[in-house]
Amino acid sequence: MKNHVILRIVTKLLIPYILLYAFYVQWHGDFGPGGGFQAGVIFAAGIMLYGLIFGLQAAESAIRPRLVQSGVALGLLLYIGVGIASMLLGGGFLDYDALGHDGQHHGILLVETGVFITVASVMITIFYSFAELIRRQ
Amino acid sequence: MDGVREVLGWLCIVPGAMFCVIGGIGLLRFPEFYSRMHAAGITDTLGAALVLIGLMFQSADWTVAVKLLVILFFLYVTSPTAAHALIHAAYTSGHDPLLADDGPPVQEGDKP
Amino acid sequence: MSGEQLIDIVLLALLASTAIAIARLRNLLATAMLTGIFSLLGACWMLFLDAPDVAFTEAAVGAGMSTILILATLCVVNAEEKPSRESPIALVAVLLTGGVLVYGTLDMPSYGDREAPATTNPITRIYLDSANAPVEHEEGHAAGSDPGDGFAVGIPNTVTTVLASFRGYDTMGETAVIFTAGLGVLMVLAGARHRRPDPSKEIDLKPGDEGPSA
Amino acid sequence: MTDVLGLFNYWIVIVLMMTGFYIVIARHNLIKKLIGLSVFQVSVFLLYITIGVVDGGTAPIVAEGYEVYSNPLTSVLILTAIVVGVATIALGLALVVRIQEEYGTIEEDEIQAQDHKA
Repeated sequence: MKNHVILRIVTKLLIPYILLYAFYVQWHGDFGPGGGFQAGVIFAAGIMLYGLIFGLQAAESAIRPRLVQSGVALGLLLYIGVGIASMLLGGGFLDYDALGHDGQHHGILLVETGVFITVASVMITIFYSFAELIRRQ
Repeated sequence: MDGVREVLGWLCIVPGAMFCVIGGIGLLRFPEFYSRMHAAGITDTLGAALVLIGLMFQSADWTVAVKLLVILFFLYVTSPTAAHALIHAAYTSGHDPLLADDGPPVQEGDKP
Repeated sequence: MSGEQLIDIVLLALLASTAIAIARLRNLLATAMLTGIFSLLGACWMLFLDAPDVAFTEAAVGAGMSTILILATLCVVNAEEKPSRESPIALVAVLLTGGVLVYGTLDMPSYGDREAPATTNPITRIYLDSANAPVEHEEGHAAGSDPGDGFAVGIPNTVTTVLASFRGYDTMGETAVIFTAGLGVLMVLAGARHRRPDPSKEIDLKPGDEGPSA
Repeated sequence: MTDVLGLFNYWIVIVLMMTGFYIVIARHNLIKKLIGLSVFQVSVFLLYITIGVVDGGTAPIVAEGYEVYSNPLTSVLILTAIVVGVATIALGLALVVRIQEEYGTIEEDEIQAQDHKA
């Protein structure tokens, strides 16, 4: 994929917008359609596009496989952490009212960020493992 | 003012939809891959762009129009690139185009 | 036959024809592309049915992610589907189940009418009201504890509210499902890295018995 | 006949379901079976969303000036189901890759033949 000049330039132009759009979808999930899952998938699609055009080496140096594999667990940890935090603050497990005055808002945003990290990391690890297989052939 | 925007909107959407139909018919009728890609290109760029511009005229407030503008920009960048990538891949994988002096095309009875 | 029903029928016809094309096609690459188109048409139809969140997910996940995964598998496997004799029993079984299902839908509420039990149920009203009621109640009022007077979350998007706040526990389970799926793929595929690419040289691939692919 | 237009959606959903069901049963290629499974799943999603639709209602995002909303509960169920569906399809495809490595083929009858032989 090295000699596709047009594709390289267009992807260089598009990838920032894709990632920005993923974050917009993530944090706009309360007011418009959107949320953790869609944002995670869009973010992973942006990284995959980068990996496809600029090669697996460039993608793996940009986002380390080690980091992504820890991200898989980190997102779930954040989710359960919010649950435990609301339990420590006196409410029930995952009851966001205990998180302070505007607890529901913060709780939902934190939880959606946890889902975003897990979904994005899982999709990127799956892409890396498939790309690793194709490269080994 | 609204009446004019409404009419302008429909003036853009109807030709846009017509171009999409023409692109679709072209996709079916043309003899081989490269001319079909040309027809598909029409639907992508012109048809979609006209429909989007028409919707922009008819959109209720400014935020919707700006979002449609961003979609138009995105479409204008991606669909020609997609067509380029497709044709480049076809050409490099040895799918040579049907030239004028190649005699009758794949189906009989169709003039090239 | 209002305009909306026309769009509805055209979209459904496209969906059905794509599904039948997927069933009949031999070439796996074309089937992968058709699956992407099928998910995108499903997403368009979901948008037409006033469910933008689900349409968003279906488009991003169905058309985007599963097509990429299937194509990646086809790259690694690059197999071609061999024509095989299809037993007519499968067709008979399918038609039979289809007939029974259609008979089952005869007394379902028709599409979109307002007296359907799903919409007149008070629970739906509570979830909808919970979204726009401003948050003014005092601390410690656990959300969902007494569904009687309804509970205020104050977030306009009801779907995200129900997904993250009322059904937070289920979404946690669902994130755990994605976590395990990612782990599963890693374990299944990471194993391939340690084996030599050439399966014919037989070293104790599986301890004890002789590997089938010798 | 009962109002055909009203129940037309359900019948098309059943057609999609049966096509997916047929692909899973009749086709021998493993990847084709997984694709059949995802067709079946999409039809189930569409069935749930069709139940949740309300005539003249807008998307379940509360805004001024709109009173009738479509049912948010079915959307939430389907959001979860879509993502779980893709997770299972990804795992299935990874297994197909491993099966192809071990058996050298992904046609179900050849795999069974090798199993009986070994």
